[in-house]
Amino acid sequence: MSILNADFWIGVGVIAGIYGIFALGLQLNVGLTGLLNLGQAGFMCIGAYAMGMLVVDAGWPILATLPVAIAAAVLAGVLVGLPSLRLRSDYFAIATIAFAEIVRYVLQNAAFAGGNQGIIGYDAEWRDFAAWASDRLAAIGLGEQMQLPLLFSIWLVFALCVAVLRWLRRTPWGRVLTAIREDEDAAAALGKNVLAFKLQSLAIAAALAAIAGFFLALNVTYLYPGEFDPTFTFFGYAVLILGGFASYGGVVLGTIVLWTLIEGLRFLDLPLSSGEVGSLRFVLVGLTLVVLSMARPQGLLGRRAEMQLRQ
Amino acid sequence: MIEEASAPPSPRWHSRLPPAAWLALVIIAALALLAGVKGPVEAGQATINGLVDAGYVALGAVGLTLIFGILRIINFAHGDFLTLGAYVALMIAASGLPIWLAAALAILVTAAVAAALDKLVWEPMRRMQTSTLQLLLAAIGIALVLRYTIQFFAGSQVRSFGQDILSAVNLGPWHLGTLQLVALLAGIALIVAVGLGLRFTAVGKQMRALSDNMALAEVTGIDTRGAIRLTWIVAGALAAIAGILYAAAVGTINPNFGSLILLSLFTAAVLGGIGNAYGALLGGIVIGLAQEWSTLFLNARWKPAVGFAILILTLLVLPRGIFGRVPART
Amino acid sequence: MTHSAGSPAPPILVVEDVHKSFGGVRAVAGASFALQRGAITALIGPNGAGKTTLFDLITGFAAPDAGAIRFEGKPIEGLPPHSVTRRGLVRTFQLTRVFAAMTVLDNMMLAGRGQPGEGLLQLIARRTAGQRVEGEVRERALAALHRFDLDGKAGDYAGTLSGGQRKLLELARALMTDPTLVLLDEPMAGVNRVLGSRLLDDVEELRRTAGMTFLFVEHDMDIVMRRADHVIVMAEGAVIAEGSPDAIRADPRVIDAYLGQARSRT
Amino acid sequence: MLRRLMMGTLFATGISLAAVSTAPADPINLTIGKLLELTGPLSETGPSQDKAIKLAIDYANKAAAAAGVDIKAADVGADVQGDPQAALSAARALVAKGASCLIGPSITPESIAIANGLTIQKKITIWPVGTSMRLRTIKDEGTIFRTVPPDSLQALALVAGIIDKLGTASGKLVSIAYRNEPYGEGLAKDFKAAWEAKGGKTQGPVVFDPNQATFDSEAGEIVANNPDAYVIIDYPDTFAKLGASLVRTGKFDATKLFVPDALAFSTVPGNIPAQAIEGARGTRGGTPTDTDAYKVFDKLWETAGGAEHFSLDANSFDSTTLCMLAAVAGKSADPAAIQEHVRAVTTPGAPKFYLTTLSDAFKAVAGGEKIDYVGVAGAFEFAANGDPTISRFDIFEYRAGKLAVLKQIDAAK
Repeated sequence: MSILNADFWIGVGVIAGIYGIFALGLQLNVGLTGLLNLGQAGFMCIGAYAMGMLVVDAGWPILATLPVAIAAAVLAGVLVGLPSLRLRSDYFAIATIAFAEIVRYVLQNAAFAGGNQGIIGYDAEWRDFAAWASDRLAAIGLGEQMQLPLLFSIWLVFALCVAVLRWLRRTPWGRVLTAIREDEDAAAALGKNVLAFKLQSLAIAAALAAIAGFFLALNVTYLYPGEFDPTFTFFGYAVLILGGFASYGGVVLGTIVLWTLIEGLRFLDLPLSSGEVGSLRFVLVGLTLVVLSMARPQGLLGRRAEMQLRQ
Repeated sequence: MIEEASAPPSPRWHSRLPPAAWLALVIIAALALLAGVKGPVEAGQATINGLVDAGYVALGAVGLTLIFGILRIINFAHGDFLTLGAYVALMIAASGLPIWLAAALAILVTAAVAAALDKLVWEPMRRMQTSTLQLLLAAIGIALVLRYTIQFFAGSQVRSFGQDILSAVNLGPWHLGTLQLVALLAGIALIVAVGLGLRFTAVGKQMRALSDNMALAEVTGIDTRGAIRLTWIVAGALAAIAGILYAAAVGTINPNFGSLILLSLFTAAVLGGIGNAYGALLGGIVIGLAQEWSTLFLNARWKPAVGFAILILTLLVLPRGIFGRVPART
Repeated sequence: MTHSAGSPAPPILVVEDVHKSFGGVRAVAGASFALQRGAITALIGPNGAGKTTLFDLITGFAAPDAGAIRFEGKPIEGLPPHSVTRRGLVRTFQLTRVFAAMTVLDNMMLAGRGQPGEGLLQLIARRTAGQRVEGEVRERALAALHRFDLDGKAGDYAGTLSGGQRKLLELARALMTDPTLVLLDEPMAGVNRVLGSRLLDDVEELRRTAGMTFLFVEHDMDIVMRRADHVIVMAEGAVIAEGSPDAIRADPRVIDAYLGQARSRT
Repeated sequence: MLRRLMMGTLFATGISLAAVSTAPADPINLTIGKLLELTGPLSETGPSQDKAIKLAIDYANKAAAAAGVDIKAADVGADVQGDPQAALSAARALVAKGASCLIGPSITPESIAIANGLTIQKKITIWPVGTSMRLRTIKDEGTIFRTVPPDSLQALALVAGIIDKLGTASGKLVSIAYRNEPYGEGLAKDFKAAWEAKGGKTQGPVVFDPNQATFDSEAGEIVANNPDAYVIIDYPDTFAKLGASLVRTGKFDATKLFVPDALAFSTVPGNIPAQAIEGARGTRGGTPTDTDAYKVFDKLWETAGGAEHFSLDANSFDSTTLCMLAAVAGKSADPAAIQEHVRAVTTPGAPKFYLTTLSDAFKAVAGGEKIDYVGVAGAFEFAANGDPTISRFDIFEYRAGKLAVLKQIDAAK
């Protein structure tokens, strides 16, 4: 059964994990703060490029670049948020998408980051590590699957992020975010600096996007601007809404379900041309999204009661 | 509606001159300046190109802004309605019918699909009082279904209406494509018609009432279901017209084209002020002119980035877009 | 006219010639008054008189086009809402605004001031202090809920409360911010009489025991006359009269304003 | 039904012939993976790549059967979506379905993701159609073969082609424009350097976004200053739009236009306006003899119906054929065996075989001979890095909507 191929599903797990970390940031913004951030791909792009440039141009060790990549994305989050968070939510959404597109076009057209040719060759250290790890895994019979070290790393970080975010949610800090989501004016009237909390929320989401970008870069081994188009953000939203509003567990489930669906459909064997199967695959993905959004409006793990209360 | 007021207070001039007049003044001043710096021929040609851009974008943006303004749905499927209109027209025209008839039928079909989707998806979701986000997911899903159903039947290769896209109208040293001119004029005419319809017809007033307050409109006895259905039909028809004009005048399309220009449509709609038909036109003009004027100074590769930068800068000054109201309160 | 009361203590809040327009509509046009410390003042006026806008201007939800607002002697016009609240001036809303998908207890605890746990760095750096404060805030919140007879609802979503209970919760929540001046926007609207008068009893008691000052908007003249020490009347964005309830009752301008309102309504 | 019968007969004849002529070898059941752009930004290229690979498999299967060589190839396809992550996943799906070599993908980031993430380890050959030199910055351990000429060589060919027309480069102004993608950017950069090294002048480059609605400002800039030639690096779908805008400027002269291989078609697609391309010249990897092979390929293409010609479909066709020949040479569908024997079927100096003599080629290869197979798009004597060493390019001109080869040049000189 070719559909049971381990390499293939490890690869799907890698993608699901990357989108999962990416969507955690969206969940923090949308599900817990009420910020419709459509610029997440832009933050991811900044994080990934910061890593790539520091390794290739400045010769940094790859792990040392991660904090800087996160810091760069956080800084971008603050710079974008300061003016745009004063806008009404729908205008904010469009402003963030505009920001993300500007990031992409600048990287494509300015000379400093390789333009269309992008950045390559930053992953040597990672490959050494992966080879070393593969040797260890070989001892338990898992040496053939070269992407396993990446899969483990991504899901370890993913789990860690989920744990931290779940803890944060139960702190007074998380309580303020929830209150802002529910009614930001009432929160302001109770002495909460709404803008500051929104900025923090956006900055943390940007940090998560940067981490996702770091792993994305390791997975594709080549960074170029086209990788970071808004489609990435839209699929991030699909993960989020599918899994359930305001639920971090939902993000985990949502990303597994969505990517199992999208990638699993590659094994759809029908007596049709490649082009027709290619189209049908996304027709089915689309239908699933529509049907799920109607049949389970709160998402897989969302709470219906909470959703209704918010109306 | 405290939230409405938390936006920074509008500058004083805002209340004295209508924003459209200000915009016209700014554009004329900028054009004069450009003509002085770069010469009237180049500046004029860039301006014409910008208006052509605006024409394409504005008509698509009207439907988007109606749906968003009235129903609060960020309709990510709108671009694919443009594609649907264009492809249905292509398929009907391929069967030998004259192009105008094919176009008319395609507009009907697209409007019918929009109405059917309202019945099948949006109305049930409205009844369940689904959140904006869930509507967003449904819209993403519908976008995928439409785009790839079209691709399933028509294939992904490029298609063309085969209209004469070479003929040009020459106005002194300036020129623009004949079909581009047709698309531009048709776009402006339709937008004005929509604007007048919203203002003066009974249904138009109902739609505006819905946009202000859905619950209140319902209580006051407006047939909300009918008005909503009609909104979808109008949006679908406008999208089809936009798609057909675009496909005919640009010359070459593939099933992605609608989704690829969706962001430009959003930019124009938001820049003009969500929910305002004329805003979509003005937003389109601002983006179009800014992008084409930018080519006088920058490499054309920066055009898309210029459009988004203009959007952000405008929102910083006018947080509700050009026509966005800062509502009066009691 | 604002200082005609001639009380020896300086007023807690002074509003001076404040103006505000929205897109050409003059919502507040030259309003001036002062609030006496420890008093319960009613703000009345026909619909559209600018009362809620005035609340917004005082609490930072809108910035005045012109004029000055001083709280405890310091200017506060144009400050953001959270800064105003932190100085001890808190408000409620005409349409109650509870955090529907949060529990009643969380609604209360949110409002507690000075919580180290609300800062990302302090969450780690001042972990123990944060936990201690969290405990204290919880105690205070539960006590306040008990006082307002809401302790049975502490674990419920606030969105499940009745209209009257929401009003109580909003007041209780506002008090969690340790205010010295409380602005209540139509606290009685949608509340049954028994509950409403409970609420006002509480207000009076808080004034007596904690020395708090209250300004409230109310349409029910009976309640205004019985509960307020002082009444301010607004019409068309300006203060047209103020004084004791009895003086206001007899003021022809007030009657005029209300009759005009009544005429336009029919 | 009839066709199947005929195939069956052919096949049976092949088996009986094989039984007679050579010792019975294990039959080779080869699965060829198609990495196709079916959705996403490049989806217009998918159908023609798909068709090219299928035609190649069909044709080669028949040729092998006719030669009595016991190989049967089948195809599996997957969508790379214009996205490296998806491309990697697509490649894994194809390998899971048994693919031994992978034809495609279209863009270099996809190729690199697939190579690093999968095929290098599994010694599976991939045959991308991207031309970026970036591909050669990774250690592919001999698994990546390209039948498309890399940018650096083609830039030299373009220079030679223009000099051929203008007589000299010295002092001549060339207006450069490209679609904002790695392909155009790389080629334009190399061309500019080469042209200026010959004493020529350039203006631009005008860089255009393929998704915009109007190209009029760009067209105006391209024709500004009445240059001696234009070099426009583009794909057919965008050029259909840009071409119309160029004509509308009223200043455009198609006979001054030079295009690279992505705009080389035996027949110009119908949606490209004739005035935009008639009389234009271009370069593409050349064949050392007459282009009989191209005529056969073109005929196959027309007979099959379906997708129109798109850029580089001949290259995908050739890659598929080479993969099958290599499998026969290696006597196995094992990926590593194929990889080891690619050079055995493209050996410089060995007897040459063409599409028209593919059957003979199979026979020779099955007999253990080394051959030099020359494809539709040219000869592929692979350099050490797996790129074609061919420096021979066609200079062609569009006449009445058809491609006519004017001459051949050696770009390396």
